[in-house]
Amino acid sequence: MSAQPSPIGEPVLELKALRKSFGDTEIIRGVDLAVLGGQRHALIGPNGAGKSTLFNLISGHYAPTSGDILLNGAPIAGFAPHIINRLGLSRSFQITNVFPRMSVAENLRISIMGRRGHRLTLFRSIRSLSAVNDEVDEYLQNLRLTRRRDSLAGDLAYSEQRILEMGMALATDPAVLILDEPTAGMSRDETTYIVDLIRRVTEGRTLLVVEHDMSVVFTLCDHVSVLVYGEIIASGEPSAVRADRKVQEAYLGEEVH
Amino acid sequence: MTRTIVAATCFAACLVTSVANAEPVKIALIESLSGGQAVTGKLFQSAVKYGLAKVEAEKAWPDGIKLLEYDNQGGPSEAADKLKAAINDGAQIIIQGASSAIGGQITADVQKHNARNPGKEIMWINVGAEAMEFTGPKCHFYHFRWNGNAEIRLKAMLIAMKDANALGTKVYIIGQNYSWGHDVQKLTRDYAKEYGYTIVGDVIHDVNKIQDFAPYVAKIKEAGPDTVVTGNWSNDLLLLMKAAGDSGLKARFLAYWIDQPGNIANAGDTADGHYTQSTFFPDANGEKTAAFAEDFKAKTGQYPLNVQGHVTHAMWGLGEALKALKAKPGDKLNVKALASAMENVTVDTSMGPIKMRSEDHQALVPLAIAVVSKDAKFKADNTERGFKTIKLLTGEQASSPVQPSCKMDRPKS
Amino acid sequence: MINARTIVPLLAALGLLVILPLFLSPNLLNAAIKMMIAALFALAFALAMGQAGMLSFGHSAYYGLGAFAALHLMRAVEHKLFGFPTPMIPLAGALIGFLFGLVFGWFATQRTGVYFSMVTLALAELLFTLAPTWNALFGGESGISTIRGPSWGINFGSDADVYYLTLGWFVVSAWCMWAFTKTPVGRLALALRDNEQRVRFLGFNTHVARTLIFAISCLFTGVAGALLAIANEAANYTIFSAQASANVVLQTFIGGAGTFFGPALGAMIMTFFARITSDLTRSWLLYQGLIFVLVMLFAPQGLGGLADLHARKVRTNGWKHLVAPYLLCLVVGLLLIAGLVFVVESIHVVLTDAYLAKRAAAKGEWVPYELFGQTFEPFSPVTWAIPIMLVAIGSTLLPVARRITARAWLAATRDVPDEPIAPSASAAPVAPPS
Amino acid sequence: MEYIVVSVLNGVVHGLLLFMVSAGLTLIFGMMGVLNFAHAWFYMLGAYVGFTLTRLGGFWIGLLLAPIVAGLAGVLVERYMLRRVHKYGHAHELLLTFGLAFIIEEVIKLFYGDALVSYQMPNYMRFAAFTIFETNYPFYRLFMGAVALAMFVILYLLLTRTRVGIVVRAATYRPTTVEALGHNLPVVYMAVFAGGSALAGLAGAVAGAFYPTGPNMAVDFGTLVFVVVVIGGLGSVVGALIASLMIGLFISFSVGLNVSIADLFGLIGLGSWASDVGGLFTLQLSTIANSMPFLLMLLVLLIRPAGLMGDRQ
Repeated sequence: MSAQPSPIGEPVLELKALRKSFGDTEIIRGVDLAVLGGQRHALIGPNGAGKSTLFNLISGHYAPTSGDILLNGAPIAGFAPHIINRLGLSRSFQITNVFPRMSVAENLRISIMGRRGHRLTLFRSIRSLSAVNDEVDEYLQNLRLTRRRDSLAGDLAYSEQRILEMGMALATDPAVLILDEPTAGMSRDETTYIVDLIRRVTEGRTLLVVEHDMSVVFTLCDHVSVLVYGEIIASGEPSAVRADRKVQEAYLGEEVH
Repeated sequence: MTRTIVAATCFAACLVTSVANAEPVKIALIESLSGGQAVTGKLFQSAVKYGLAKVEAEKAWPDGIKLLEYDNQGGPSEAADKLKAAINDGAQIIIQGASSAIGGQITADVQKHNARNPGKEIMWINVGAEAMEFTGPKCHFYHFRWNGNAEIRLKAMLIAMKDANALGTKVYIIGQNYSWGHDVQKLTRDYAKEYGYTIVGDVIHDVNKIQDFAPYVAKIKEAGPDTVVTGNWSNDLLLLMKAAGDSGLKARFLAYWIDQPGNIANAGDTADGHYTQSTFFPDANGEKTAAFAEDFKAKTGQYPLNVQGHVTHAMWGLGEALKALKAKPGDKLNVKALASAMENVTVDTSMGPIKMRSEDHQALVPLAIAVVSKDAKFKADNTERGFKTIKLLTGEQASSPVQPSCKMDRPKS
Repeated sequence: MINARTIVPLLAALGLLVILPLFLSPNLLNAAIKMMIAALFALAFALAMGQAGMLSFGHSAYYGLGAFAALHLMRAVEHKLFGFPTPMIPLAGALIGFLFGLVFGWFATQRTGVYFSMVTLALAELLFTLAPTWNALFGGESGISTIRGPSWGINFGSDADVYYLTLGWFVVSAWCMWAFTKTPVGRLALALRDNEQRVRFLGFNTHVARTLIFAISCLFTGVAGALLAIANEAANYTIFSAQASANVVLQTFIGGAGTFFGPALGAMIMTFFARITSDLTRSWLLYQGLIFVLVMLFAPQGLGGLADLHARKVRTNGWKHLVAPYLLCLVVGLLLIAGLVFVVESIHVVLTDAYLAKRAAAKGEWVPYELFGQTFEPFSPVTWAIPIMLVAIGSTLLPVARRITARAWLAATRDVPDEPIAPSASAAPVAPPS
Repeated sequence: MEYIVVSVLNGVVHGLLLFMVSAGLTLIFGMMGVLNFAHAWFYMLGAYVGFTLTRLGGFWIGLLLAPIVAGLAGVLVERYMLRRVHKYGHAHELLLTFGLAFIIEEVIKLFYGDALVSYQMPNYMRFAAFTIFETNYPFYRLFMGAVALAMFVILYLLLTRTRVGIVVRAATYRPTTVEALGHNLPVVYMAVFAGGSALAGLAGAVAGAFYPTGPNMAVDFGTLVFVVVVIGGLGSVVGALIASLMIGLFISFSVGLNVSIADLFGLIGLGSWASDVGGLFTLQLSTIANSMPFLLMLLVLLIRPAGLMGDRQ
């Protein structure tokens, strides 16, 4: 798997004074955030803080009310999701979001053939795209899903679906991968397994993760930002953020008893 | 490959026809017997049965006749299928009427069949498709129209209303947005001078889609006509009459199709005083028409209404033409000869004689003009109202000139 | 996967279709032509519906446009404006279908689910309204009529010629649509059906993709329309009616939208059903509605889906378990159907004007009525006993038959890994309330 | 002036009639997400029940029993059919009701024949409520308008002010939560469906006495009610009312306007060119007045996908 090179240490994804309102309610109230190349950045915050909305803004699901989103220095705010994806940012979803009536291999193939330019190829058979098919096998192996290759995605175990879900985002080969609660709803063992897997398969990529599980945050990420009521109240090394008094009050205080 | 198959099918077809020799003449009725227009199709069906019963009783054809019924499901494509089925089942005479759209398909298919199968011609007896073009640009030797058309019907109504001093000088036209509505619109304009009226407005609307005619009535009212001419039928007529009645519109309607089943019952007193015409009303010609009506009712369950008069007459006309061939038992019907005989056939009916006009195969049908009234002798739809005939026109009086666009191509015999 | 196991039956079926005209009566030959056209229409519709989840309520638009395109081309040939081989006429339908599919599809595919359906419906409905007033293009009420010209040494006068022309186009089109499922776009269609939103986040412009797929569906719909025009040599504006759109939806779902050949099967069966029953009974639309509802209730994956299920799950020698139970089910079904048909037809006869006339003649007495060539007394216990018996026996046997069949099914599918079956072929047109 | 006043009156009442027929569908669609294609056929059922009972017992009994019969039919449909196919998604529900529409229509035709039936309002209701610019305004039109408004008020209050309404609305968004709170969702759904069908039945009994009652009355409304609901926005009662009135007024006024696209071209000096082209260009607006709802729906869907009052797609 060849990740697109990210300039290490340079800001790859930047949010500037980002705001989003739905009707009268302002959900994101001026967020400034920089994710540096190669960084494993966690976004944490209590329920309703606006984490999912922020992800939806970054990935193009919603257009921001005001403010800027820069990917590798170029503005992407308000772009259609598929454009943002092609510019090198891919996301996974909080709710499992696979193609349930297609096989596991087909699920991955959609991502891969899209990236390889077969988005509207009409006059070639799937079977003749050997580069795509080889890569599908490679991903299956890396995600440890080879055994489930021909199962319908909808029939997989929940944790397998989450892995497939992430694998599909990964298979578009993004420079920046944003993961929305990758371990939500999993057992301790499954969590350990998947965190290990994420660490391995996202080697060399820039990562932005929303996560509730603090142990995951501290083992997986090297940078943490805290979002509370639509604002970033702290950002920094995990240990520094953990010690931040504001964070203690606003978030950890109520979350970790 | 293909040729052998063609040969095989021909062979099969020949087998069928040779066996058919000693069999009765097969007549196919292709009508809308299910779906939205079934009510009209069934009117045709019962009148055709009634009319042919007499033809059979008189032994017009020595080996008898046999009626085959096909449901065209209200669509031209299905009608084309059923026409093929009828031909394959040995039918030589096709009867259809409920829709000009289907008539268009049938008349074209009959022509093509005859061109492709010389010696095995079929004919279309048109008992209701009223578009002008069937006796105009689309006329042909194997088509015979036994009903009126937009012009004949309009002229008859204008004559009668003029005589009754009911026409007035200001006329409004409302019609449906397709060939029939356009025909009525154009003809009403053309006759304005001859019958001394002016057009104070006209409007064309969607066919059978309108739920509320009040806006149209408001528009008519604004124009202030004495008479409203409309070719509307079915819901479009009923809703129009109701809306006009409710709003207190004073104008009379000159409406082609008030005599469709259910209209009188549904329109109630809003139908009173409006004019219509038909190829048959039970009171149109005294005892004669009354006797026919009673006999019809005894056999079919209701008085002949709407198209049923001329459908019956058309069947009798067919009987006369068959008789004229003077066939012997075992003879096979030659449709070409039948068509030649039918070109000049005359049939006596309670409404008076009906003559087929050979120039364009348009029958000269007598027309009765009636007004909706509680005084009517025969009631409609089991209500207290009925149609009171004010004038009966003979076929010649009601006729319209041959359209110059009709170029009848007769087979050389 | 092209291998001997699929290719042999396909070739056999094709061979059968080729020699079929030798054995068919002219009526059945004509029916076969119309069945193939309906099947092609359904396959094309299912390409948008079954594969990409786009439930179009306005496919009659492209069917009709294809037909009129073919007719105008045939007319041009008839009037010797230029020459064009008759067997290639459907290309005109394909072209027009595709172009309008692109344009109309561009608007419709901006929306998903029921909103997509409503846009397609509205577009077709507008066309249906405009067509009868646009005489130059659609020929007014009586439509456009023309004649098949001879070409390539064939005169195309007989139904057999038309049959082979239709068969050729049916086979080529069906093969193209089958091949389509094997292309990247074909796979994308499945993904769009399953989860359109996710496809968008994988770098695909779903609007463009859906427009393209819709237009391809319209292309083959246009071919079907053109074939109809060739077979009928005429068409009028009623071809655009909502009823035509509704029919293809019905046929596709009875056949099973989730399988490739299911829709074709459904279309063939229902076309044949309509043709036969419409001349036998005036209540055939009622029976058609009943069939549809029963299929939706008890075999939601359609007939094709059922066949597919059997092919996938029944062991090679599992059939011997199923034959007897299925025969039993058939008997039970026939009993119930017979009872129902008897009641419906009796009511129908007794309420006709002709029967009322007979009653009137008999001074209001309930005179015997005729049905199926027999005479029945309306109030005789014998008459009533017939449907009551049929239905009573049928419904007593029903649970038994179900139990036996369920047991046989288990026996027949034993040892086959139990793959859960996908819920249904149809994607939800509205997002479930969230 | 006269024309405008009369047109507004006509448009409003026609709009209210549309609302009356589609109110139940709005309820069903909005609360259950079920696209009941057979809705207009419940309307037809109501009209025939009204017709039958007017003959047997009287007009008002018909008005009372029509919604009950339609509602019971709704219960049967929901309980024994829709519930079975619910798991296959909304498309399946739509298709099921599609088949159901055939059955209802054909069964009615089996018993009542293919012709129109004579369903009439009682004679004492047949009078002009008032006369405006010499045009009589039938009392019954006002009566229909009043019934429609009453439906609107009751539905609105029911959904926003009562406990049942709150449960139903909550069930739309959080079905599992509502069930966890001890509400019997299947019963709620059944009640909603029955209620929606009953409204259609009432509409049929009321409107059938004014408009022709016959086998085609459902087809005429079949897709139009969907148009109303879609324009109004998913399940919004207010939206449906606005959409109905818009359609009614739009039709009422477009009838009076003899304008064609060619005339519009005339404004920029291309009138004669457009008239020569003919076809679409010379089509008078009044001739296609009744295609307006579809045109309106296209516009709304392309500009505001969620409908006028809908909050999401």
